[in-house]
Amino acid sequence: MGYVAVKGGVEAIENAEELLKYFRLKGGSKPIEVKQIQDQLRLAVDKVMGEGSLYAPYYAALALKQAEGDTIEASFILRAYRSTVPRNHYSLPVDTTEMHIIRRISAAFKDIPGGQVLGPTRDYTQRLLDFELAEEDEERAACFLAGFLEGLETGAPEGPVTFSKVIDLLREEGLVEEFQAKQQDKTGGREDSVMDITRETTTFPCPREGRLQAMARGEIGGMLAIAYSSMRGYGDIHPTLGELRVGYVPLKIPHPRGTGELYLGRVLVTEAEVIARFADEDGTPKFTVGYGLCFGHNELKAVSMAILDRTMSAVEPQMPAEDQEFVLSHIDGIESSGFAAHWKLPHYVTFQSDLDRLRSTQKRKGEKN
Amino acid sequence: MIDNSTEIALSLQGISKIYGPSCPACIQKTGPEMGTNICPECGSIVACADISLDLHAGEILGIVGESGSGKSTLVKCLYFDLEPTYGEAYLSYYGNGRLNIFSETSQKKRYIRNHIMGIVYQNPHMGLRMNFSCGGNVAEKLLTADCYHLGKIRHRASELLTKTEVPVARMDDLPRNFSGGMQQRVQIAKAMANNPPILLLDEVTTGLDVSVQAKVLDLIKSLQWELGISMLVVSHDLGVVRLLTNRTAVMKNGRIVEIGLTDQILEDPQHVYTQLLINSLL
Amino acid sequence: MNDILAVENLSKIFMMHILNGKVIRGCEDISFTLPEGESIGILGPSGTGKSSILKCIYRTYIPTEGRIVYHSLQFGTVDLASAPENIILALRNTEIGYVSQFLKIMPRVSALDVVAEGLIKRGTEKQEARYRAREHLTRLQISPDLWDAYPSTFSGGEQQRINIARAAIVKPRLMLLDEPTASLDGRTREAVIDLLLELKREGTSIIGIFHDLDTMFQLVDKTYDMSVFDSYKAEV
Amino acid sequence: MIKQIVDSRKDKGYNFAFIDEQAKREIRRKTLKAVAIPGYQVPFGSRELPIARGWGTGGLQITLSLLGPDDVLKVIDQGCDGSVNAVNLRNLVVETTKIATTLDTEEATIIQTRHRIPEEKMTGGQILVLQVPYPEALRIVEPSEAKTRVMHAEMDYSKLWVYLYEDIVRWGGITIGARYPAMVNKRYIMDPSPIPRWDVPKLHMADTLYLFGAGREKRIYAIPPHTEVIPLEFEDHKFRVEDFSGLSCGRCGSTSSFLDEIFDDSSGQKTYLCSDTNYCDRRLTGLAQRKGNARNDR
Repeated sequence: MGYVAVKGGVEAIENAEELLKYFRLKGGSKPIEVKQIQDQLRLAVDKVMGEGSLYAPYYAALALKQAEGDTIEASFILRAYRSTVPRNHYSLPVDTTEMHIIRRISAAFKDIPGGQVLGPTRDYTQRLLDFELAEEDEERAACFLAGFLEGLETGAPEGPVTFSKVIDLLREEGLVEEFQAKQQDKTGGREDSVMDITRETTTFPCPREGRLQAMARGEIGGMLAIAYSSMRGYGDIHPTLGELRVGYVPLKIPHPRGTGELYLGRVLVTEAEVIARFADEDGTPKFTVGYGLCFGHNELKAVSMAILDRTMSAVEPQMPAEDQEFVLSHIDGIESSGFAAHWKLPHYVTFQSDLDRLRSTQKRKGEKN
Repeated sequence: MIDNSTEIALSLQGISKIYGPSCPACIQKTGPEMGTNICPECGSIVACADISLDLHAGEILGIVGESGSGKSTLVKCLYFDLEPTYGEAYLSYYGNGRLNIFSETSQKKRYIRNHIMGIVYQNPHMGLRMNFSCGGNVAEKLLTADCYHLGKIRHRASELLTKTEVPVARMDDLPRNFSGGMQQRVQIAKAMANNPPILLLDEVTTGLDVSVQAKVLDLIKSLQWELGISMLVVSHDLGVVRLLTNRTAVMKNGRIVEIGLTDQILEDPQHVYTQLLINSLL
Repeated sequence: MNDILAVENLSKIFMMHILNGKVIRGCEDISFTLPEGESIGILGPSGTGKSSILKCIYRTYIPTEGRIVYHSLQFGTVDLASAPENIILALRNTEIGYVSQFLKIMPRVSALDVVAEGLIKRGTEKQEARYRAREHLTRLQISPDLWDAYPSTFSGGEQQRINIARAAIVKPRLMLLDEPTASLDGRTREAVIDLLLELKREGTSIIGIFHDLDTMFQLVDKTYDMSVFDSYKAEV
Repeated sequence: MIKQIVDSRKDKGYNFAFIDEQAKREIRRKTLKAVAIPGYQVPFGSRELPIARGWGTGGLQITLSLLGPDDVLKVIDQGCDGSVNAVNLRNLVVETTKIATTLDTEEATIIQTRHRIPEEKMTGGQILVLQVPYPEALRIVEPSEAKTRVMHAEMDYSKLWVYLYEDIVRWGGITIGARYPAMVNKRYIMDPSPIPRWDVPKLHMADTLYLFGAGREKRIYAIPPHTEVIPLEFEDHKFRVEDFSGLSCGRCGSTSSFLDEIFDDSSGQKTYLCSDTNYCDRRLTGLAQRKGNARNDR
């Protein structure tokens, strides 16, 4: 009878775990190395770091291996790991003009100070299946690397390391809105401190820093869909990509013993700034902007985030993308996937209760007729 | 504060509603003399400014003006749908007329909305929940009065619907499927559910067919007649005001330009704008 | 006997803003008194502002200058030219009646209810009020076929009698009559005069404008002649 | 070097009860607040756990932050200790605390549960922690959290009442099965978590402290002992629990417990069994001999 099957829970779970391992390995190929995932599935790793909310490329790669490539599952594993790691410091604010750029483009101007840097991108390639990759082996890879690096200067860069931002140039001309001082952020905000969404619950209206934090760890699919709704017509954001940059930024903390700053290392981030329709909040019409920044190389996410940052600044939301509560409550991949998956759990009791209601209603209706 | 001796049901004192940053010039540089309600200095919209008037017990007071004159804004402020920028309002039925209702807590405001004032909006979607049955809409108000007996609720709802000439047979239908005139009747039944002494009517016949308009107006008149409810009737239509009200305030660019007996407003208008309005009457 | 009403230097001038500030004279420097229970007829050619005087007293017009001192039961002495609107409304409800040449009332209300309305407003039972309304309608020779019909469909003469019945039924202290018999034939006019005389006997004071002197002299105790007044003003 | 870190992690014990002490303290503080305001949903900084959101992380965080080394824990899902998710949650607690667990309702000091309250009356020394998917009872009539918070603040509950009114008008009775809303302490309407209606009366004037945790929605709320909990009902349409009249447990014969309806593979017949498995077992084996032997599952 069913009763016994339920009792067998402990064993069933253990067996399921074994089976999982079997399915991962049953093809008999060489076990994939974590380092290989970290190096060669670079963008998947970046995505997992972003949604897992932890900058740890090796662990992200490990999680990807464990999750057999399911990025949401891998992000979940990384997120859970993250909550066991003590938080020792808050970093100092990062100045992204200090970014060591690998890619930088602006859709607003043909020429920008410092120049457009195309960097590693598939944007202008034809998306044809590359059968040569099937033949790739260590020898060919090494050969390519040697050839590619030959004659390249790989030392410290000369010239300016920092580029001023396109938005800042426009701002100097008075064409773009100023940074909103926190007390002027009409959609919520505190003057005295920065909220930390991992330590306190988001309530609405949520201050901008909270919105940005939630989006930085948001799930790209969800964010893209909502941002897309706004660009497509459920909203009126017609953005111009002021600047998109990908590169390494230095992380520093206040020196724990003594004064000054302590350099910890650098992280790869993607930053997007979109320019949207103008407003005249302070009397002078100026372009409004949206901002996005996320871990790793993830351009779609940074752009979606920047658009949603802009849409959510609406004081009286009309469209889903403008409604903070709607956006922020539904973009966290760990939460949404967990809840969507929980329907697989037994619901015998609630269903029994529903059955009781249906039967009694049917009975009532039957008596009536 | 209301001086009770004069039987004032509702007293409005200096109510203003300004959208935008607002500046010291806002009030001075807008209004009928300036021909605008947009402040030339800061661009704020002065939807209504410095509105003071008394609604006497049992009286129907009309507020007329073109769209954008601020009349609906005023009513929405009164019903707490909007927060006035400045101003006070007192109800003789609340706190002995000594409490400015705008500075009460939102819980108390809700009480006032459910028990002391009823509202009927131009758009039935504002006043009705279209996914609740017509009886459910009335029940929503009754349930705020701690009546938790379904039979009694349905009895009272059918009473109200009969009074507003909605067929009781349609009590369990969704108002979504009703005609505009019928939706307004349900709205009126809902607004009157807890016998509020004050009713606010915001362009209730606008957009209805003429014959339907007439029936709704007759209903309002007869309710006032039978129950002695004090009413504030907002309309752009002088015909409506003539039919229903004893006194009328005329609004233009967010200000009251003239207030007087309705027949006086119609036959001896004082303000240039009122004269224009009367003369454009068909 | 005490005066119920004293009109002192009453003037009404219309400022037509929309006609570039054109000024239209209503009436000018009118003074007269009315002892309680008496009636006065206002005489004069058309266009001299007779109706303006009545409308100023009823406050349908706002007087430009002068005072209209009314001794009310409810509020004591009241200047109708400047009293607050709620006082005016209260007096209209209980003490001052006005019969215009035209019927201006709620559409889609039966003749019977139009007449009964004033009584019901003052607290008379609906049954009783309707009974009294029927009496008045009978007396003013409105055919019973019409009692349940809407007066907007009636002839001019019928409407005028409805108007009078409506005002008379409440027995006001002061009755303002603006050509109440203009559209009536001989027989119905007699009925109206009879009713008004009865009111007068019961204490109602009347100020009236009449298109025929016959009717006027049956009703009034004295007259106020606007044409004399006009020529007098011209001489000065 | 990375290899070393991985190795050290693999066997390194996590903090007692997984969550760091600072976070536990915050959760306890929020729990105290919840106890102080019966039925009010207290927001808390919900931590990520190695259990998926929606799978009991709210209840688990309360349990983990309350557990001490001497506690005896029971974990049930659908009334059953052996249900897969209950096993998974219990495993996590045991791995990170090594505390004693039990199947016996009477022996437990803390019971974490999903969808059921045990049939046996619990005592003042016990705490029942319920896992909550939707902490907001008003969500069925209002999707916006910002708005429902205001509705609670103003005790503006007429919309939910109308929902019940409409239900009766449309269906002849209230159709809410589980998650039946109740008024707590005459102040807050509360979602009792998806327990069947059968269990709702157990919340009223109980000896036990009930704690409710919603991890994904980041809310904690509570019903302290001896608190009035009244399911919403009309004077002429009373609240009713599930009807099992004429039915009994096919195993222990109970006629006074919540029953699961089960299709028997072999016979093709429908049978009924106690949803609370421990209750069923105790009825079968007799109560006396099982008393007082808490055991460690692992």
